[in-house]
Amino acid sequence: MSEVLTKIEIITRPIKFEQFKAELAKIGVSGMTVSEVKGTGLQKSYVETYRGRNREMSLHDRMKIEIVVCEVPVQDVVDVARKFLSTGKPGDGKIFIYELANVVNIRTGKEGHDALKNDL
Amino acid sequence: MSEVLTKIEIITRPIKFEQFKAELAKIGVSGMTVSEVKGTGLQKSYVETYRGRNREMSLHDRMKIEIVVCEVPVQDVVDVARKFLSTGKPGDGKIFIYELANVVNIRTGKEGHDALKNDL
Amino acid sequence: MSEVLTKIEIITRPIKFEQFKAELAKIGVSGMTVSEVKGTGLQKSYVETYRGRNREMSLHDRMKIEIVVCEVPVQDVVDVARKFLSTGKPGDGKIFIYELANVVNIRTGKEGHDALKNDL
Amino acid sequence: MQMTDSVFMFLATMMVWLMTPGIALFYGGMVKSKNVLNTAMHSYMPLAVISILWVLIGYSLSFSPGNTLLGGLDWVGLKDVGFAPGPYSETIPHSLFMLFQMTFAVLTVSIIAGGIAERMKFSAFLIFTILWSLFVYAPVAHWVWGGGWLAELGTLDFAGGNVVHISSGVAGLVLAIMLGKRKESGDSAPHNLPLTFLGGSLIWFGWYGFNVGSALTINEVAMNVFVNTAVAAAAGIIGWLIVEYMANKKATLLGAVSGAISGLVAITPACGFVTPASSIIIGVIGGAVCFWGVFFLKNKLGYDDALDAFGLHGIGGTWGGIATGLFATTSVNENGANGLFYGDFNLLWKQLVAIIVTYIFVAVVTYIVAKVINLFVPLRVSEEDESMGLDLTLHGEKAYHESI
Amino acid sequence: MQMTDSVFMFLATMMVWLMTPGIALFYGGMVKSKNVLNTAMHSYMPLAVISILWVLIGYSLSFSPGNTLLGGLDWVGLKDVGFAPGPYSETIPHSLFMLFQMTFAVLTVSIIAGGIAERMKFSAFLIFTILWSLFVYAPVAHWVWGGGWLAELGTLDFAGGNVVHISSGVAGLVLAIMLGKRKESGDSAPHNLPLTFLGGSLIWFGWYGFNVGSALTINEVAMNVFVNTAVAAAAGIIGWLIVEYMANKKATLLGAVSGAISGLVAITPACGFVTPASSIIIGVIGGAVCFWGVFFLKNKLGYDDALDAFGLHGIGGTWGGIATGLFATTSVNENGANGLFYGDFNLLWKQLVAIIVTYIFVAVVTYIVAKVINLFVPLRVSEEDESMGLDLTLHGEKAYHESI
Amino acid sequence: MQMTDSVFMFLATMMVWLMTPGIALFYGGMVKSKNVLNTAMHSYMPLAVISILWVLIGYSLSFSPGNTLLGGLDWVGLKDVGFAPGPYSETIPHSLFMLFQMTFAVLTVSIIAGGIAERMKFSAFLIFTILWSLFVYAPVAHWVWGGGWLAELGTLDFAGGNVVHISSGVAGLVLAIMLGKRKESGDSAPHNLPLTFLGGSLIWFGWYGFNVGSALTINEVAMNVFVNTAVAAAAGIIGWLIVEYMANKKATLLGAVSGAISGLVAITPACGFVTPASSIIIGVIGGAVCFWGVFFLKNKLGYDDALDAFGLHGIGGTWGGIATGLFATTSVNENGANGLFYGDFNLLWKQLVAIIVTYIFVAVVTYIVAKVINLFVPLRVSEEDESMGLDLTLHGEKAYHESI
Ligand SMILES: Nc1ncnc2c1ncn2[C@@H]1O[C@H](COP(=O)(O)OP(=O)(O)O)[C@@H](O)[C@H]1O
Ligand SMILES: Nc1ncnc2c1ncn2[C@@H]1O[C@H](COP(=O)(O)OP(=O)(O)O)[C@@H](O)[C@H]1O
Ligand SMILES: Nc1ncnc2c1ncn2[C@@H]1O[C@H](COP(=O)(O)OP(=O)(O)O)[C@@H](O)[C@H]1O
Repeated sequence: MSEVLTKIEIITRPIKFEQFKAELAKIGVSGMTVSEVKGTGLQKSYVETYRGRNREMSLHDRMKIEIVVCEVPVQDVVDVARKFLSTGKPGDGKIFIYELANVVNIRTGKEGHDALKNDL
Repeated sequence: MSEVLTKIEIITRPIKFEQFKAELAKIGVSGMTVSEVKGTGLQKSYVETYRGRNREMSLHDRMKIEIVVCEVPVQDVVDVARKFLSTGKPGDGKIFIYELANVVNIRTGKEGHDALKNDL
Repeated sequence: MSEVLTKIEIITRPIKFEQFKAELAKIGVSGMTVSEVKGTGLQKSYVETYRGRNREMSLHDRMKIEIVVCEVPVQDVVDVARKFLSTGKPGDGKIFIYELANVVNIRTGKEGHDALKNDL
Repeated sequence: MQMTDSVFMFLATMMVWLMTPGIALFYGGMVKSKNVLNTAMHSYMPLAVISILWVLIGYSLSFSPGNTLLGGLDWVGLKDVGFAPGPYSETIPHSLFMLFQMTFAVLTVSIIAGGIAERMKFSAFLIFTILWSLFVYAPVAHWVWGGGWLAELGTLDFAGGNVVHISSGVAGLVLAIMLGKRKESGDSAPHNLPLTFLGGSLIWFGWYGFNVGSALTINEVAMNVFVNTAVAAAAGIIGWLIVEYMANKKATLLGAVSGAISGLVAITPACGFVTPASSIIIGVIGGAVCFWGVFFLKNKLGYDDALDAFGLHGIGGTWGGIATGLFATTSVNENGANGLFYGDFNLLWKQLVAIIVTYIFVAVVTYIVAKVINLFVPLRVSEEDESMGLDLTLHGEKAYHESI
Repeated sequence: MQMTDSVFMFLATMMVWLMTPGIALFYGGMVKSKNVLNTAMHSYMPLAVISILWVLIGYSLSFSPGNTLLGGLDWVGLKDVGFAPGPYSETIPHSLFMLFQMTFAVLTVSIIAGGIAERMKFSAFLIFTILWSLFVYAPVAHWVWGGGWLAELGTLDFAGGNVVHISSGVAGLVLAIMLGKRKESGDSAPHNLPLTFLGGSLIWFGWYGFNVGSALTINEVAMNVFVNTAVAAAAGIIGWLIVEYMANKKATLLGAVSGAISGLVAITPACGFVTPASSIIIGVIGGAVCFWGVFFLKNKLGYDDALDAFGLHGIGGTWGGIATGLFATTSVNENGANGLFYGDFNLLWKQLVAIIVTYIFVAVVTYIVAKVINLFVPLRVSEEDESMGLDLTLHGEKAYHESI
Repeated sequence: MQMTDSVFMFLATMMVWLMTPGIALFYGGMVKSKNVLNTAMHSYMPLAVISILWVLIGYSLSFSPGNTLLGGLDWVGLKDVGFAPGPYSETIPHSLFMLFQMTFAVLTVSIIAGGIAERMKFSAFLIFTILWSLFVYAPVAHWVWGGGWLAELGTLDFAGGNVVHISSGVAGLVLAIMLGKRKESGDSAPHNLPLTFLGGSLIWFGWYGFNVGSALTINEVAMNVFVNTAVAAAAGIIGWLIVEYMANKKATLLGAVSGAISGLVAITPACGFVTPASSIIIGVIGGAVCFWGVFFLKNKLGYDDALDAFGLHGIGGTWGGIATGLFATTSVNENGANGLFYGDFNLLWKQLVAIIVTYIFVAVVTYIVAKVINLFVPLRVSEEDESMGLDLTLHGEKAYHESI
């Protein structure tokens, strides 16, 4: 099986997810997993103040979007993401790319490439 | 050291975790990490309505369970998960499998295979 | 390109993050992603009680810190983390280490090693 | 007519009014976060539908002279219910008395929602509340307060132990049994206890209006009621927490709030007829038996009274009715009677009759009403809706939204 | 002087007071979690600044005899506003009347915050509230209640449909248009509906003080107001939910709470002049038209009245003013007048004049005030602040903290 | 006896009652989410234990004639405390006065909880509240209100600056020092500010009952108190925010709420003796000095008064006591006295004596009581419990549950 499974992990600021999802659907991405995270990086830190006490905080709200692909070219996903997410300001985020060993579809039991196919 | 370290990442709907954990304990899995995520996939989207305005939402509540194993066979974990989690309906989720380069136990400093052993 | 990209994933109890971040900054780590997770492992479970009904719960609050490095030696990060996080009690947590295939900086479009450089 | 009493009853009415949103918050905090809006809605909608029903017909059926079983239709649509005092108090406007009673009618229905939480169809519950209010609440209220047979018999129910608490508690229990268990009943924990705490505090606050206001004037009896209510609630907390601590080695906040409500339920029928010292005893035992009901009885019998409508209101109300038969004394209120501990067995006997008849009547009619509704609208939601959560599936809303 | 009335008005004042924190919570729950504190602050600050302003000069401008357009300076700094009854009621202390009215002045400003949520600069809004209270609220209050030209004309506005609701609604709308849309307006959902529910419940609770208290004594009119307020709110819920269900096949909790407020807004000007039956109709229609305003009109015209200050208060208040012209009857209140349905077209005409003049006056002055402020402080926050959230950027706080 | 006053005092009592759950919510929102229930419990339990204690013996020790240092045992178990007016007011039932004072006794203890949050053992605090109420609250209340030596001396404390605020603030400080710092004290931020906002609003609401009700009748003094309370709270917000803005360039919501409470604490002893204009000044300074206490003094001295029981109540109460000595005027209340600014130095002197003696007495007895308890139950929880959170470890509950 020559297929390659790849996880694309996008860390960016909170966005209009439904629109982003629609863009990705166009290139064939159907499933993805999203979570709320905090991130620190280039974006400047901010100050919180409670009853006079100041705290400098460098954790910003971020969104992590995980997409596992097999057939869809990784570069396409990266391109769509960059187009949609890039604002040119610090905080736009990073895309991390990993290789997977395998995928299993819990419902069907299918593995690898087939596990990602959306058959009901 | 011929050991292989593997991360098994299960994405599924919110479940009775304590029961699932008990099942996994039987095959020797003791540690795991759980988080709340949202996911989009096959399960149909739903409509939210606020003061008359409708929004179609495709993100469902999901649970991500991460298990790193060394001695315990990956297939066993997959089997237990499928048995417990499969309902046959869209939304059952996926299992993603990765290879790790290393594990370090923060308390003991042990690495690799030994880091996962539960010695107090 | 001989560079190696590595993700270091630290799972530990909730900590004073800003101080930890400062420690890491000293060895050159600038970006990281943090999330709240729950974990089960060696730490003993606790009992919740609602209107007389008891439930044994084994999920503890944990923090997941993800750091992708290229130039910074992995071992340095592990050392700093162990020094800061180790208390000697169950629950200190684990460090998982993965290899990445690539990194893309959304703003600049740069890849790999360069994507992690903090140029504005 | 006395203006002072009108101001007092306006205040008391407002305080009882606040109990209904209080119940919605109290219950809302105890369910899963995917069901909080639905649960709140169940307790909130009576403010809309039962209020309108009350002015249209409910008040007349409950309070207008009729026969000993049910009121008549003389006051339908508030006919003759105006500023002039009515038969229930010479010192306040009739319309004010009607509004005070409206808040009771609304509240009673909203308590039931505790038994059916997280699995009943919203439309079915809505229809149920209307029919139940007509076929159960109106007659029972008439029996006790409208000059019906229980009043004639001489049972004592100062602020509504039978009418409000036993009736709603039993109705909640019957529905809970008919609906069956929630799929995740074993696994559920309150999603937001501060909300429950807040709701419980508003309920307690309002209860002072409920009990003291039931005197309809601020006289000696009313002041005694005030003291009794305060100490019984306090004692209820202590009673619950002691037993809880003995059972689980923990004193919980949910237990404290539940104990306060238990003590308040228990003192409700008795508050106008007993001494403060008796009130402390009634409260402590109230807290203890409600814990027993919620913890032991529910487990034993296996029904899923989700938020303990029966456990608190049914059991507490039953104990309160019995306690009135034990502790009542004419030294406190000459319109009352002497209970067993003051040498007279008669009252206890009447109290038991009132309780048993209320149980049977409420259970039977609640069952019939629910069965009839079930012919048209299924009472229970689908499995899928239940696991997705009722907020989203029945109301198209989510209680909480995070940034994503 | 009558002590009973003083107690009554003390109670009513406190009830209205509670509406302002209620608004803060009601609004706070509806915005994104990154803006909840800022939103609450907008509604809370009037308790500080407008209260002080009121005793210094606002009360005098609104209520002291002056001319038909504005009050005078006789009562500046509470001069002559003491324990002795003032001209507005012989039975309560003048200072108590002043405080009762203070809660109205504060509340009105805090309602405006709904239109501007999630994008206005805090400092700009603070300045705005002060100027608006002087240049808009004071004259309009004077016209209607202070013996001004609308009172002379014979328009009816029992508890403040024009003064409170239309004026705040229109001001919110004008500011909303001037500020422009929120960047994420299409995408926003209430971050915490239980908070909104709680706020809405406190608002409703307080509204009884608002309407009934406006009688200034607990007489026949007051009691009729009490009944009307209760049924109109209930009917408002039903009206909203019916239309919502027809449009979306869902009955929402936010809809129910919004419907109650719609019904309450609608009955506010009418409550002292109409029958309970009319109140039900006014409430049902109130709920329905406000849903229409919030859903259809807002979409159609494209302004971003974020939390529907205009949608509920402006539209509901307009309908209430018209409804007063239709349903008022002297059989209920001899100081009132007969509306169209009672054979007299005059009143409706006057009501329309009052509404239209209020709209124009409020819109124009609000616009000018905001434009002037904009010369010194930009009304709108920067894009970056908006996307980071106003809590953090303007106040240096976050509403919620988790363990990390 | 006058029924109007009874209704008024019933209302005032209920308003003060609500302050205690208000404190629980106010404090609960400010701690970490793992400690919210424990914190709320600390402020809630006095409603149970102190209420019972009060009717058993507390009221007698505080208010029955005794000597100048402590009341006697004449009214133990409410003996002779019935419907007939007591010595403190001829126009209301003695039992009503007792209940009004009960809410003060409960509230005072619940304020202390702010100093000890997030690290004290629940059982130890429970025992502490009982002993403290007997050994500290009862005597201090007796000195000031029960005809004790401070009353005889002629100090003025209208609604409880010394009795309630200084005593609870100092007790909180002493315990905070004895317990030591929280492990995460430097790192903590309010987990839920909307909860704190809500609690703060209920507290403010109730404070009107607290201050105005302390007149025991709705007369000229009461009305002046009403105005003063309203403007001082408003001014407190402004005072705090100005200083906060100068220090940090931000005006926070927590600051606004804290400022309101500061203003209210500051006006509490003075409200019945000063003019509205003085009240504004007292409020502004109150907000400013409390910010200074919370921000500067606490940092400087390094104690961990977790939620600023001393910072708000101790410092605000101290300023209020002094301010009474400065601004009091007999033109407002002939039973009062003239302060320094009205030409008489005497009062200020007496106020200082009262404050200093209260500080010393409260500090010493609090210390002894806590030390004695520590012999049997350790005051502080274990390190592990502290880091796991007290909700789970002491009460077996978690405030919030998500789906997993
Ligand atoms: N080296 C890293 N490892 C893990 N996460 C990172 C790393 N660098 C950045 N991130 C994540 O990406 C987010 C955006 O990065 P940031 O540097 O602020 O933006 P940009 O690089 O676009 O200017 C951060 O908040 C953090 O969550
Ligand atoms: N390609 C993917 N990449 C990342 N996550 C995915 C992917 N496909 C599915 N998921 C996750 O798995 C969850 C379940 O997938 P879904 O397609 O709904 O179920 P099923 O495949 O069992 O019908 C999704 O909600 C999403 O969180
Ligand atoms: N095998 C594993 N797979 C995934 N996560 C793990 C694993 N073992 C431990 N963890 C995570 O690390 C946390 C700390 O582990 P624990 O065993 O309690 O501590 P320690 O090993 O330091 O005694 C756990 O709560 C869990 O989140």
